[in-house]
Amino acid sequence: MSLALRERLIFEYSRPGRGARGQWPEAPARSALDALPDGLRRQRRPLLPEVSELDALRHYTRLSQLNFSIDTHFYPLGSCTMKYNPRACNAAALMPEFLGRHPLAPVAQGQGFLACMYELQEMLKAVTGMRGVALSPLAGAHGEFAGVAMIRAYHRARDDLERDEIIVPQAAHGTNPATATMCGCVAREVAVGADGDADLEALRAAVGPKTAGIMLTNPSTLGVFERRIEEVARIVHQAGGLLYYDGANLNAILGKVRPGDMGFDVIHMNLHKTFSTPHGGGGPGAGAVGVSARLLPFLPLPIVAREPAAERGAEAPQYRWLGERDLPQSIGRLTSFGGNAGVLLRAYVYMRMLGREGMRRVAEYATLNANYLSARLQQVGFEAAYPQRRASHEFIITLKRAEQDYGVTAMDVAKRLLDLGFHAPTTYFPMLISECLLIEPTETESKQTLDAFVNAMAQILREAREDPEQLHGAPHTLPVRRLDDVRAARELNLVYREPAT
Amino acid sequence: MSLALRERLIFEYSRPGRGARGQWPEAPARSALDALPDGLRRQRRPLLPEVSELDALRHYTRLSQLNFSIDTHFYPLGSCTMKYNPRACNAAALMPEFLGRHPLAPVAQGQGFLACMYELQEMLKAVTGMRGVALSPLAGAHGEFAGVAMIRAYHRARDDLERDEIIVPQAAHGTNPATATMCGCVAREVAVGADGDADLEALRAAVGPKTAGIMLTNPSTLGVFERRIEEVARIVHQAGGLLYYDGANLNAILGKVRPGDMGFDVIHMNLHKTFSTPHGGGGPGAGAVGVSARLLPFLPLPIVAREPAAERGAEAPQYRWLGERDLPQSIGRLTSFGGNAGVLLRAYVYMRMLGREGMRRVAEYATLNANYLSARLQQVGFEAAYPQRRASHEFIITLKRAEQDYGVTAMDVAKRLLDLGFHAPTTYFPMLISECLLIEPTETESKQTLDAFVNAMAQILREAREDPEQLHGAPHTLPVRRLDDVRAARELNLVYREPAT
Amino acid sequence: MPFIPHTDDDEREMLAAIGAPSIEALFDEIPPALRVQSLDELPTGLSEFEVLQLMAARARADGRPLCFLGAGAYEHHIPAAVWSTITRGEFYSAYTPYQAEASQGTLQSIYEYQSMMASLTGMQVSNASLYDGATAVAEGCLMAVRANRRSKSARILLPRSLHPHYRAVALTMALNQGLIFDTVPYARDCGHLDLDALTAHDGQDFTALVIQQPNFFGVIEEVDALTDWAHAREALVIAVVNPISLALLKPPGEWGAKGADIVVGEGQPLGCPLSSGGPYFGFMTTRMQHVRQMPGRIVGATVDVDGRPGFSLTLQAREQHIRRAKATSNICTNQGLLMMAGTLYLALMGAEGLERVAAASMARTAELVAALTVLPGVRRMFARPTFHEAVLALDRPVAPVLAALAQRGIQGGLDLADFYPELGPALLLCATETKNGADIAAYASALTEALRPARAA
Amino acid sequence: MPFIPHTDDDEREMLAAIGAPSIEALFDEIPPALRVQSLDELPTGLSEFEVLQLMAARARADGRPLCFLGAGAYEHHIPAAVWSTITRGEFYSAYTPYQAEASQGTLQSIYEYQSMMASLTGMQVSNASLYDGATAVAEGCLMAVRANRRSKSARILLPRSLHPHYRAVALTMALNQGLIFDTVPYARDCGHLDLDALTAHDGQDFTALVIQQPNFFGVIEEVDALTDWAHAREALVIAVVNPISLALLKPPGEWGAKGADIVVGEGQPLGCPLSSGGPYFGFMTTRMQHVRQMPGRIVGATVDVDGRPGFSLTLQAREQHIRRAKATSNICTNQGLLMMAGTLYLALMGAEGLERVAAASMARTAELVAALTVLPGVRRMFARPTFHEAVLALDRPVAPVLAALAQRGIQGGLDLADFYPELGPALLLCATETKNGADIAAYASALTEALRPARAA
Ligand SMILES: Cc1ncc(COP(=O)(O)O)c(C=O)c1O
Ligand SMILES: Cc1ncc(COP(=O)(O)O)c(C=O)c1O
Repeated sequence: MSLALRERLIFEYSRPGRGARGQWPEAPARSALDALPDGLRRQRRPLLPEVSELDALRHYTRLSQLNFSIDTHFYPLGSCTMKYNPRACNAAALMPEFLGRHPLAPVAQGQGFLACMYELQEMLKAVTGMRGVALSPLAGAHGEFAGVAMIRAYHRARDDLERDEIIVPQAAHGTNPATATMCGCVAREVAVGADGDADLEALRAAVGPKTAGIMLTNPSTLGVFERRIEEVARIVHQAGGLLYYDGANLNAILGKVRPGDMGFDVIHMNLHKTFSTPHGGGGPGAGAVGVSARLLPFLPLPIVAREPAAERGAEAPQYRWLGERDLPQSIGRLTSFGGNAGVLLRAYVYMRMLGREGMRRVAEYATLNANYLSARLQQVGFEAAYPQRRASHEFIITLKRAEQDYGVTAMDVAKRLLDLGFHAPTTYFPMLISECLLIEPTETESKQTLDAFVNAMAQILREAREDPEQLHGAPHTLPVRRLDDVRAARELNLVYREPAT
Repeated sequence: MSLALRERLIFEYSRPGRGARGQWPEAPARSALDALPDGLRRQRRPLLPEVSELDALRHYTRLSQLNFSIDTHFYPLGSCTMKYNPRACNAAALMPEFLGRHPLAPVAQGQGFLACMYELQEMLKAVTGMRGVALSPLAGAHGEFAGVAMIRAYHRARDDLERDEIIVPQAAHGTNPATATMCGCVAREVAVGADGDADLEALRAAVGPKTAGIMLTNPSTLGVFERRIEEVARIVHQAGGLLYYDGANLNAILGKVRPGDMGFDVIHMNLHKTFSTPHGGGGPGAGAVGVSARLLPFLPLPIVAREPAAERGAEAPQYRWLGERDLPQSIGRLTSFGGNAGVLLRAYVYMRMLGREGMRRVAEYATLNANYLSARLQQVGFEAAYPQRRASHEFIITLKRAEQDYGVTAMDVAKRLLDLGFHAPTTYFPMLISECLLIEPTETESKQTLDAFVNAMAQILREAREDPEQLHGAPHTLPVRRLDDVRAARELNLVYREPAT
Repeated sequence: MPFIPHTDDDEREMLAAIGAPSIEALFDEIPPALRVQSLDELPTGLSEFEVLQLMAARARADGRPLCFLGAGAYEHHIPAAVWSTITRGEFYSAYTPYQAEASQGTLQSIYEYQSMMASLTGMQVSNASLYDGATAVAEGCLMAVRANRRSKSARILLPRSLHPHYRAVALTMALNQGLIFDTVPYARDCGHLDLDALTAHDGQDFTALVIQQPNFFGVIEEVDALTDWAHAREALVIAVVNPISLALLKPPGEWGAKGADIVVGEGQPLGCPLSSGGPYFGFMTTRMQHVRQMPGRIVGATVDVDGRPGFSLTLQAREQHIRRAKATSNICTNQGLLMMAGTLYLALMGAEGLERVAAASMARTAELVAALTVLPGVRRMFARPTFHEAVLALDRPVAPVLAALAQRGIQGGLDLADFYPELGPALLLCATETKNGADIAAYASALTEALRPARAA
Repeated sequence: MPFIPHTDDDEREMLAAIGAPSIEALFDEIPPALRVQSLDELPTGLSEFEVLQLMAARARADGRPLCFLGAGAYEHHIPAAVWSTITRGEFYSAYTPYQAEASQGTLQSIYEYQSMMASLTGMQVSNASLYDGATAVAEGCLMAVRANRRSKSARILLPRSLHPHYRAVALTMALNQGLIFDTVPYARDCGHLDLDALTAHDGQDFTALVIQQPNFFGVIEEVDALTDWAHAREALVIAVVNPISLALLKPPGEWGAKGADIVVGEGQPLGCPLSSGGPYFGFMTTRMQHVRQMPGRIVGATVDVDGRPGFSLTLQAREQHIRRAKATSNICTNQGLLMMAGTLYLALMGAEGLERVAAASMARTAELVAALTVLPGVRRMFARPTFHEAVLALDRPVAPVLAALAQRGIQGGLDLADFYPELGPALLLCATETKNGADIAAYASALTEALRPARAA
């Protein structure tokens, strides 16, 4: 599609009386609606598009082409683990029997599905070193909620009622403090040391009788491994708090080191990152949680249990959902049904394809790619935030100097990258590094792609010196140039309105 | 994807040792190949890409975005009936049981599939008014071959051995004369009258004892209905020839008038046009043939027969393939197996969705759209080739005047349309109209889309007057501008070669 | 290494550029004691072919029974164009549209979705989806507490006839923030929320009343009176609605004199397959005055530096990545792709198509109820009008009856014994437009069979 | 009107613009007597939901038996990425790439396909597909007659061990042009094409020799000697090959001293599902010197007016739309989308993956043959090495045995009785990489069962 042409709104294709009639069922006899009380009926039709099937399909196909995506672009978005989403996972999840299965269907008509869920729980336990896993949380932040709620339930069960502080490092992802609040806690930020590791003094000062727990990810969002993690665990545990592992960065350590072994009590996993389910332009995800022994009783509902064949005197094992009766201390239910089953199936397929051997290779090549990219970018003149450290699966470039010397910001670089055919890295996160780009190449990108990215970055640095306007004005070749966000927020235009006629 | 960036060749992503290993089976023991005679083994590996799954998928996804298609653009390609390809048809054809069925599977394990094929034959008979239908030809031209071969077989069976001339009107599609040659006949062109109808005098002069038959499409490729078709049929039949109907234009008359009723003896249908199976960037198609009673014995193999339940003393009717024993006079087999089954299934689903009521509406709205577009284009200053005639489902605009006045050709207009977001109409066909555009909007496009096309054409006419260079240089916004076809043919570069290292 | 493209040469060159002797060396900052020794609990890797064979066998084992279950997840026809479009890589494999210029496809789609949902619910603004119906109810309650400055109690009235899972999730998600939930009973004979039952709360400070329309039993509530009652007491109204039903039923924006304040619900009926419970999407709409209290992403229309129209995320100061501990919610990843499914579904159905789906579903359920209640021992539980679900009272425990139906390939509905023991043997069932006369007859005859042996015994 | 977007207003305005009173009036040039009176033979229209239910029921009826059939169509694993990519609308719903600037995606893909096929077959040029394997053989014969100016006879030597359907199609498609086909017998004991059998043609003027490798029986031919024999007699060699086998077998371009002249075959094994016989694609490659005699489309690399590289259809003067009656063939629409499937398949497999598929298929068939030939009454028919198909000789008629296997969910192979009655009871079977040890054991045990009753009787 020629980018010069704007794609209209679906409503602009609409004409009264038009419609994708092949999709509509027969209208039942009018009398079928007699039972509806008059006063409760809808009087005016909603403003929905009236378009042909072709117009709808063409419209959304054209819109799709305006997006960058993994399938079309290198997408080194730090903290987001934008790796290849294998098509096999999608094919399996879209099998008609899986799609057609009702969430409340009897377990007898779901042994195939439940077997996958049970095995997924077991595999996640194995890779995290935790003792129990629940699959129902619907995204990372939802898993965080489950985790912190379990921490609270744990303290409450011990009558330790004052503990309502959650410690989060400055560099933490926004969902961490927000989750603390959602759980009725106070988020308490602690400083990070100059080397990227925790500032143990600050931590010791922060913990105390009000400490419910600490939320960490390791490697941290600074892209480095917290070397004194065992010490951190000791400090927090000694103060009576629990350790929460934000699994967004699990890709970095898969099969290499396990949160359970580092001393964490609870973890959420972003299956839509580490286990490569697609991000769908914003979701869905799946934020399975894993726990150590002491939190087992508090896991959210439901969970899949396996009753071995022998126990039941049956031929095959039987899988079933555990509910309140099985887990009376559970924090309870977090979802309408059992979780994002379709996402879980995709993650299950992905893990089965990786298998034991593939698991650690994920971490190895994700780390190799990040360190290579970091080394090469430094060679061509960029400044790493932590040059003395190993990169994990991601690393930070800071444009402080470019900003000072040429007035070129991280945002300028990001937008210019779009012109050059690369999705931008994460910008301005973590907040404590100024003018930063958080870059996560993932293990599924080839050296050639990384080299092309380095070339683009080198070109941008040249442009920063020679033609900074080029950068301030970027992007130049996309469907739109930089958007007026201030106007968007000030003159709120959030829904289409029919033009007055 | 930014159009400024060229997509490399898949080979340029290749690196020795890379590969989509998840797709590969385990390598069997080396000894498994011991049976292969040494001298017959391959010594050097073929030059196939060695790429990751992501690189392959990304490459072809990016390439896809360089195409225009129905799903993204209005595509008024005359003679090609580029209408909406309903997704339901694809969904049905891709059901795993249909995909997995082997062509030589026993008919007992194919009653579902064969029932669809039988009913498709019957529906095609009903809409064409023919007495028998065979589904195996794989495209229109292949159906033409079957048709002319049947005509030859018919004459041969009557010992009428001299008849080896096939009459084709000047305006005929290239496949018509080419088919005549394929069948060992001589193609004899006859002139068309000034009003677009056949020149009956010329026809009378052309027919004779060597006439095997005539190939026509009605409405003709000039976009008008041959009004004296009954007279044409009489002339040819009286001369001992048979009438062949090129069904490429069946969309124009579906449910309105039937080739069988017009006096045709044989017809091929382009299911990939009239019955909306996708064109796939060049194919596949399906060129089912229908015949009148006298050609029934000669139909190509195989054909699906239905044995009613009663006859077999069974519960359900039984479907089976007819072969040589059933049809000893058949022209024989045209395909490896039974035809483009997946295409036939799509056409079947489409026809079932249209049903009796939908069939004639196809012709009605295809015709309405063509006449509307023709009228509007004439209003804005274009010249119709046959302004005094009703358009059928398509019509011809001639740019003779624009060429004379501004030096702007049909090709210029076509290329400029691409810039404006429309696929070009068919250009320079039929050959007897100079500087022509053959425009077929199809019934699935809305008035708003047609109006937008008229606006684009009006803009082009303005540009022709004011800025013809704009047109000669078009397209300006596509991945490439006009290509050097002379160089392509002179310095043949037909395959990738590894750069010398 | 199914998805890793590195060749031996690549690896060597990359290590050289880094200046590391081996990949292993890149992990040298990790304390050796912590390193994983073995992953033997994990199975070995499968090829794509092997895993797809395994999954096909598992899927086959679950079969495709005839499903008359509803209870919050509904089997509707999903146009083939919906999933073939949204699984296009550009939608499927994109991230959240933070880089607006590279995400206009997703952003414009969200804007269109917001427009459709706002109009469908009769409200002014919509977010870009929440996790699911249950969490949308919970977020609605939390939002009401923020939005209703007049109330100090953080007390929410939850009907007992609200989906039991939604009640449970509201408790899990809001108790830690100190919300108080009071349960409002339903009328035992008619299944609806009786105004009389609310009088117990007259004079009390409460923040919001939740109204599910139709309620969990499929019963249609007197939403006007309920809304006016709550508004008269300065409480907000949180409407929980089935989006398909809104083709026929008065939209929450028109409930009572002033309309509901917050509208939430389960988006699944709009183009999302049943899929064992997810992914679905929760929706939320509200009035403009409350927009800054709304959780979740919102897209706004704006212009670029050249004045060209475009779309971007807006009001991000409500969100965790900007406001952190002070955000309206911790939600980050939402259910974007399912929201896309809903958008395509609504675009293809339009108002008239949606009306037909709603009416046909209602008619089918009425036919089903009529066909089953002629059987002895089977009667309708509640006297009030229902939409496309109904509760039947049986003369014996429901579980064995459902088991007998399952034997015949029929999922006959939901046994309410666990959720509403006070009802006695009660069966919640549903027939959407996907069920035809033959399906209903099959159910009736299977139920006849299922009831017979017990009768004989 | 499922796919027609016209509203009543549209229709009225359009007719006004045309100046016609009604749509009916637009058909006023058609003689009234010819107008269709009724279409009652056609069923009434179905909604998408109804038609998909119908199709699902029909598909279910056909089931998914375990398939050991080959005989020209082979069940291989198809990576999920293949069809999800080629059914993207931009490939799926585009026309033939006549407008090069708007079709670079398809054109570049074809160029890549040509490159892969040329290399796989060891030739210099490839076209962009023909209809299927059988028509490719027929077109190959017609092309040979055009290309071999030394021969006047238009006589082609066709082995009897060539796929019987290919022989039949060659006859149908070439007889009208006066080609003569001589059948060459195979060696009864070994199933191969014996040089001795060819001596009958020594001294004769013939245009080309067709060699299928492996032949219909799966037997590997002595292609070097055969090729040299034909070339020594100034005839061309038309190779008919299974593309998967070329991962292991010498490519036709290297047969004998000079290599085959024209290579054709069935592309189905490369990413195309069995699908009851189509759509598949035929491939054809040749030497540069014959390119102008080749039928079908060809894409060339070139540059645009700005010097940017691009692709376009080339050598179109061979084709019907330019050359009409003098074209090399009447082919127009080909099997483009399937060629795309082949391209993606080859890109994902690469040389090593293809080698593995070939080797695993060969190994599996060997295992299957070994497992079956231990049964009494079952033996190998031919002594020569085979690729991934083999003929078994049974001690009783094959048809009832196959029927008994079908009862057990196994498609056991092809009964050769109709095609090669001279062989006696003969069964052609195949196991590709998609069959594992359990599948082979299942076949062996079913065959044991199937053979038992007759033995007892
Ligand atoms: C470090 C970190 N933690 C938590 C999250 C939240 O995960 P989700 O977006 O799935 O809610 C993210 C992802 O954005 C993340 O990067
Ligand atoms: C009038 C006409 N006849 C015949 C054909 C040949 O059909 P096919 O391309 O399916 O071989 C076409 C299509 O290109 C056509 O337009």
